[in-house]
Amino acid sequence: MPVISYREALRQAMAEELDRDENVIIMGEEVAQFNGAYKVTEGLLEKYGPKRIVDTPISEAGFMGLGIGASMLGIRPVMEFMFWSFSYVAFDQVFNNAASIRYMSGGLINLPIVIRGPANGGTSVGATHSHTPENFIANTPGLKVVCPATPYDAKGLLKSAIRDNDPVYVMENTILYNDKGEVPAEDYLVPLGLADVKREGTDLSIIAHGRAVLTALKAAEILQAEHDVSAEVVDLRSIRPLDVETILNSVRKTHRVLLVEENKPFCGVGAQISHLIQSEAFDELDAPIKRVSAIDAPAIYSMPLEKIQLPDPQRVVRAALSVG
Amino acid sequence: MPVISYREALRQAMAEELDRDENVIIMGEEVAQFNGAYKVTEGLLEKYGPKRIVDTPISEAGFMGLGIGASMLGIRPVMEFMFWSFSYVAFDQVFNNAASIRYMSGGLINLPIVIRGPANGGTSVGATHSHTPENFIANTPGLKVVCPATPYDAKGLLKSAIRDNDPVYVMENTILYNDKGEVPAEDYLVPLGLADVKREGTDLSIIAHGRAVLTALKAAEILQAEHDVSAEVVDLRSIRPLDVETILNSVRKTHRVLLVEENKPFCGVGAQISHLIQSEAFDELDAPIKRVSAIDAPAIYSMPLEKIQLPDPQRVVRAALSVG
Amino acid sequence: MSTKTATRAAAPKPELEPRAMAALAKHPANAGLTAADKLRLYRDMVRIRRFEERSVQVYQKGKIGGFLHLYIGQEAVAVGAVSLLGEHDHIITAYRDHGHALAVGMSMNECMAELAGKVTGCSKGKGGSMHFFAPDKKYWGGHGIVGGQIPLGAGLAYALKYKGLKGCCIAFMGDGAVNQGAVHEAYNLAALWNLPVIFVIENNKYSMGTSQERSSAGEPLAKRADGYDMAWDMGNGNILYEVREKIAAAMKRAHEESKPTLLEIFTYRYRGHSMSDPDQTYRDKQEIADYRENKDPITLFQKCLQAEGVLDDATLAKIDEEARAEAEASAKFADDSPFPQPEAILQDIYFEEDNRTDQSNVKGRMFFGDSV
Amino acid sequence: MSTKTATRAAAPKPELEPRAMAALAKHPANAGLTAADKLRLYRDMVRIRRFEERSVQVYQKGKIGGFLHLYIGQEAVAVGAVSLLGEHDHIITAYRDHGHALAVGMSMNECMAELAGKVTGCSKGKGGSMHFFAPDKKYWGGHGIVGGQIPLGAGLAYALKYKGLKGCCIAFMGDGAVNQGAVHEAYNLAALWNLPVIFVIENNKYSMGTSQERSSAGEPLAKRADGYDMAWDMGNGNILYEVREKIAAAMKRAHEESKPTLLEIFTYRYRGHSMSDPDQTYRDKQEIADYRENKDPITLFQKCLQAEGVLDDATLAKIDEEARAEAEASAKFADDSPFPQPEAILQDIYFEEDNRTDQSNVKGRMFFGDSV
Ligand SMILES: Cc1ncc(C[n+]2csc(CCOP(=O)(O)OP(=O)(O)O)c2C)c(N)n1
Ligand SMILES: Cc1ncc(C[n+]2csc(CCOP(=O)(O)OP(=O)(O)O)c2C)c(N)n1
Ligand SMILES: [Mg+2]
Ligand SMILES: [Mg+2]
Repeated sequence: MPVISYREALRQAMAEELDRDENVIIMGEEVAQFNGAYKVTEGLLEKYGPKRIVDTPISEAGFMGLGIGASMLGIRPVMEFMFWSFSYVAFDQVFNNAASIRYMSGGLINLPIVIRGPANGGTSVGATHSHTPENFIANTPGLKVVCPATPYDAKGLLKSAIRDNDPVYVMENTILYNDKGEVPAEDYLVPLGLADVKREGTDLSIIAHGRAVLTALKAAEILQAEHDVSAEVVDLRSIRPLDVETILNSVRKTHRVLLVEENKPFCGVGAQISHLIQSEAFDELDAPIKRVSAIDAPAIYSMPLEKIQLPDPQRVVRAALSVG
Repeated sequence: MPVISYREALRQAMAEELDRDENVIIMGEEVAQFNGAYKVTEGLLEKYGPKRIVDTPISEAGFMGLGIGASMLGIRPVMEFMFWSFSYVAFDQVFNNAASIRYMSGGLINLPIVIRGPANGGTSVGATHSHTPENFIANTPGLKVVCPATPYDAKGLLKSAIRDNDPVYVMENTILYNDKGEVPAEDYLVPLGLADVKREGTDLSIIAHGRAVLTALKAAEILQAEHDVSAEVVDLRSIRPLDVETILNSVRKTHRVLLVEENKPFCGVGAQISHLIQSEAFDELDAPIKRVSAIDAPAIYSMPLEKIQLPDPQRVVRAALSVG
Repeated sequence: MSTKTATRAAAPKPELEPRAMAALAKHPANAGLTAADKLRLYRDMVRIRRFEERSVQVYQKGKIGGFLHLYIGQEAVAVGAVSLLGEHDHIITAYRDHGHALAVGMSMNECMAELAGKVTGCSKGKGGSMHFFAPDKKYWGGHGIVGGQIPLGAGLAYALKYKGLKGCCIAFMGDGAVNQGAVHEAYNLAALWNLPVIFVIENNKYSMGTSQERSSAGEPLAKRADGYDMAWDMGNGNILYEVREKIAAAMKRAHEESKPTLLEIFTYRYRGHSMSDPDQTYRDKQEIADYRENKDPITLFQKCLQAEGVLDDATLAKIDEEARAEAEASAKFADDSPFPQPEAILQDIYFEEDNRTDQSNVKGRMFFGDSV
Repeated sequence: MSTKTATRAAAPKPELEPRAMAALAKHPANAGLTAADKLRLYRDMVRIRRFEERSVQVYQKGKIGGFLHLYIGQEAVAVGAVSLLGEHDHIITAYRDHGHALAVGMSMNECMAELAGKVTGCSKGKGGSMHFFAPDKKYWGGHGIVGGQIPLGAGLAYALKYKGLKGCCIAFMGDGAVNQGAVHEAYNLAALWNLPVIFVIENNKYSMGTSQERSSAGEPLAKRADGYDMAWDMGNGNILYEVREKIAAAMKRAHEESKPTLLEIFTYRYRGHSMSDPDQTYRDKQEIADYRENKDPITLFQKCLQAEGVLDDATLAKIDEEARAEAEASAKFADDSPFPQPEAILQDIYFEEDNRTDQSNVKGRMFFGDSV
């Protein structure tokens, strides 16, 4: 199987869907002529031209609303927020329009729009540039949200998102763009709402999403090698819909749970998973569920401090060992 | 003690703080000449004049940013969002500016701003007008958030919020504005971060905030009268800071927990409280923690349906009885 | 750098003098109207008026939830604009949306039922007064967040242009909406990308209790288009022929040049902002009376059609009666209709859930917490 | 309705002809400058240039995280504007903020240390390149979200006016920021409420890789002020005297009439948008060379001062040497400084936590999850 980067996997997903459906367009700041702030859309302008690969002014509310409006008439816009943090100026358009219009119209309208872009945790860009609002998105009925951790998942999920007929957030991660992995050459999809057991284990379930999955995998190796603990790593991949069965199956097997995410703790995704497990598999739990999240402060700029602020394998190992 | 409405309690809080500190100002849409969309600020313009009670254009991002900027120079603005739902157009100003500037300046700046307004659950105003983002606010280090359920708490918390030197959200509730209760005539404060056991009980802890507290209290009466269940009702009052001790003390007493909120379930406040209890009082729990929230859909318009969508005493009773 | 200049009205003149109906009738936008057309236009305005009046009673009986924003006084704007829509032309508006709904041909029944939260409502009782939709009639709502629909309108125009259709989108907003940032972002995008969109400010002088002077620096509001080299114009919204004249010119620009226009149409609402507005603090009773008595769009058009000899007393009475009867019937229809079933709460959220099959590419749990 | 008209420049003319320095020197805004003043202005520009150049090397050694947006080429704008600030005048800017920081008198040490994420940085290493602050010097940052600082700037002006102080706030933004809705909302608020604020667009022709033509309909960008009846003007940002002339006029309007101004100052950045911009796709090398060789603000001012007889070769060399030495020392200072302690992560979030006493009115838990 070809080995390509996460970035390239996303680009392939877009190119294949641009080929497949002429209503697919790519829109965002610097996605065309500049080839993308993180070069995810590199070469697409040259291949598909300015009608389909569209640079916008710095007007997130305006162009996101425009994309939502266009999607009501059957255009399938793949919108890029350069960073998730910039989605906050367009919050109203996403929450009050993309998430609500189908419902408020009694199902008359659907909005086949994809909203993608990277989280920037770990890139030393400070508090205004490091938000990871997947919990806000998943809180909101009407929206879907996936967080791929590997090139394979990135491509398969983005393609599913583009073919999906509802608004889907595809939340990528800057630090992963250069990561390499095997990606089939032939067409494939990763369904929304299907978790993936990225490592089998018997003593503890580490449940994570996005880049935290890779942190969890590294921690699992250390746990095995240095502490003889067999950790299973469940990659949620999709936050909403959520693969509750795979989560519960893992818990039924290991009876111990550690949740890892790069989000802030209060009402983060881990809080919801924690509640879900204890409410649906209470008797399966041999110890309290623990969580590892970003340290509860705005993202700090200073490089070594930011490394401490975000979950790292050692912190995950310590937390894993503390699970009763 | 005088019996006054929740609305009047809020108005008194503002008037007293306007009297106490000339840097306090009230700003928002229709707060002055129109006397407030829900008449919370009625009469303040007449008493304090247009310099201190300020009507704004429909520019939430602009005027919220303006308030934040003014607070850096020592003004203490009490900003009104007519509804929480309208805060979404100003989301960036609150999250990237109000929440982050102190941190990003290494503590050089502080922002003594209050942001208040009502949630509208239960008033048949549809999906765009019924958001309750207290979980988003509480997720965000740098912000504080309180949700008063009674006239006493409304006044005491709003006064504390105005005197606090950080950004504080005071999240009121439209349906409560006419509720009456005892409120001392003399100056008093309700500290941020102090929960209140609104009803003592021994069999089950019902933990709630905002209007859901009243729903919980009604449910507790039914539970006692019809099912001989003694429910304790803990009113969080403040979401961040959070009174963890009072929560855990109640759990240690009853060993059973039901969480009630009007928010959507996924990553709602209840999810966080649930995780907190199971992680800090795992062995105290005799049964899985249950939650009651809004049914997981955009707010429906239709009046009888919206009543079903939001937690009501009967649903709370059913859920309470289902706690193992 | 470019040296393009904006098409614009000669002189900004916010308080417009009424123009002679007779002359306007001969304007190309109106000259082709048959007597039947004119009666239909008249009837459409009367239908809106009667529907709104009837809804007040339903509201007062406590059968309508939340807000009720009436379109009374503004009828000529929606009816005039909508009457020009062709095959590929679309509209979108704010929460004061009943007039536009009826003008595009939605039935009073589905509208009144929606107000009453009934399953027979246009949005199955899920949207309410502020959120009417009829995509089949190219009516895209009905939006509650002030200004939030304006980027959507630009997007509808974008889609039309992308598909190579000769159509446009008319995006309506109130005078208070012009101070929302998203509106400006949409102005810039529309002008930059030459989108076939017509932004219409229905300037009824107030946003809730705030007069234009207290909310907006600079006037007319439409001249903000100059900053984007976008064409703009103003019109008297009490005169149906004039609304058509102005909209027709903007549509021509959209259809033939694929360019946007910002139109400010002066109008007035007689009632409070919504039914819950006591309407005491911010305007003169005299002002309202002046509009009602001297500038009412229905009365002005009625007189005009009488002068043209198109409308006789019997027809006038008949139109009015029919509209009243239709409104009355709609109130009964709404009353008789059932509320949605509780299960409806969890439907119409996701297309893929509503149409989920074994082949669907969506797995996992989509809803959390209690079901119904 | 009101008939006020905006103060505005005679003719919008985006590509400004260079004006004669000699004439500008005699303008009241500049006539009072002593030789020492002029040398200080010159030195301030050189200091910024040398600081930025030195920071590039620190960045290339991997010692600066995230982004580094250089101010090279734009020095006359910050230095010219800041040199006019009086006791109650404040400034705020975007993420390209090093120039303004040095101009208000922040030390190179605290700035370089901040870039390196050190505890000795102006924000203790918590803000980084985009988030410099010095409230004691009336410098309110350093803001990362495009356009987000503009309402804050209006708020600072609001506070000054509220307190009855004769001051103003200069709020800087880039040419790309003008398409953010919040900026327009701030324009309207400032004009509506007569706030003493000066909005300065530092138009360096590009927002990242997007030229003004591709992002903004209508030009000049400053004429958007007309829509709000707000005064506006344009100026050549390569000529320090002209920057001072334009800012002085706007400050006068702010101080004496409490009115806002929108100023568009034309400037240029020689380097990419940030250090990570390959700068290949969107502009000509020739264009950059032309600015560097013919329009450089430091060279132009140097020549002017030489012609004025204020600057001799020895002084010129000395200023440059001192700036280089200062920059060099700041790099060493940054290098030698420690990173913050891990505990710092949970400090400086809430004033009340940082200053919590037994008397504090805040109880309960403020932070969740792991501590450090
Ligand atoms: C973003 C936002 N802020 C505030 C409101 C509350 N609100 C609803 S209508 C309205 C006044 C709008 O006035 P205008 O745009 O002139 O429209 P009109 O009611 O006159 O038709 C306000 C403030 C809202 N719906 N959305
Ligand atoms: C709301 C928002 N969107 C996007 C960005 C990413 N971004 C940072 S700088 C920039 C370009 C800004 O250009 P301009 O305003 O001209 O300032 P300059 O860099 O030229 O000084 C962009 C798109 C951001 N920081 N904030
Ligand atoms: Mg209006
Ligand atoms: Mg620029």
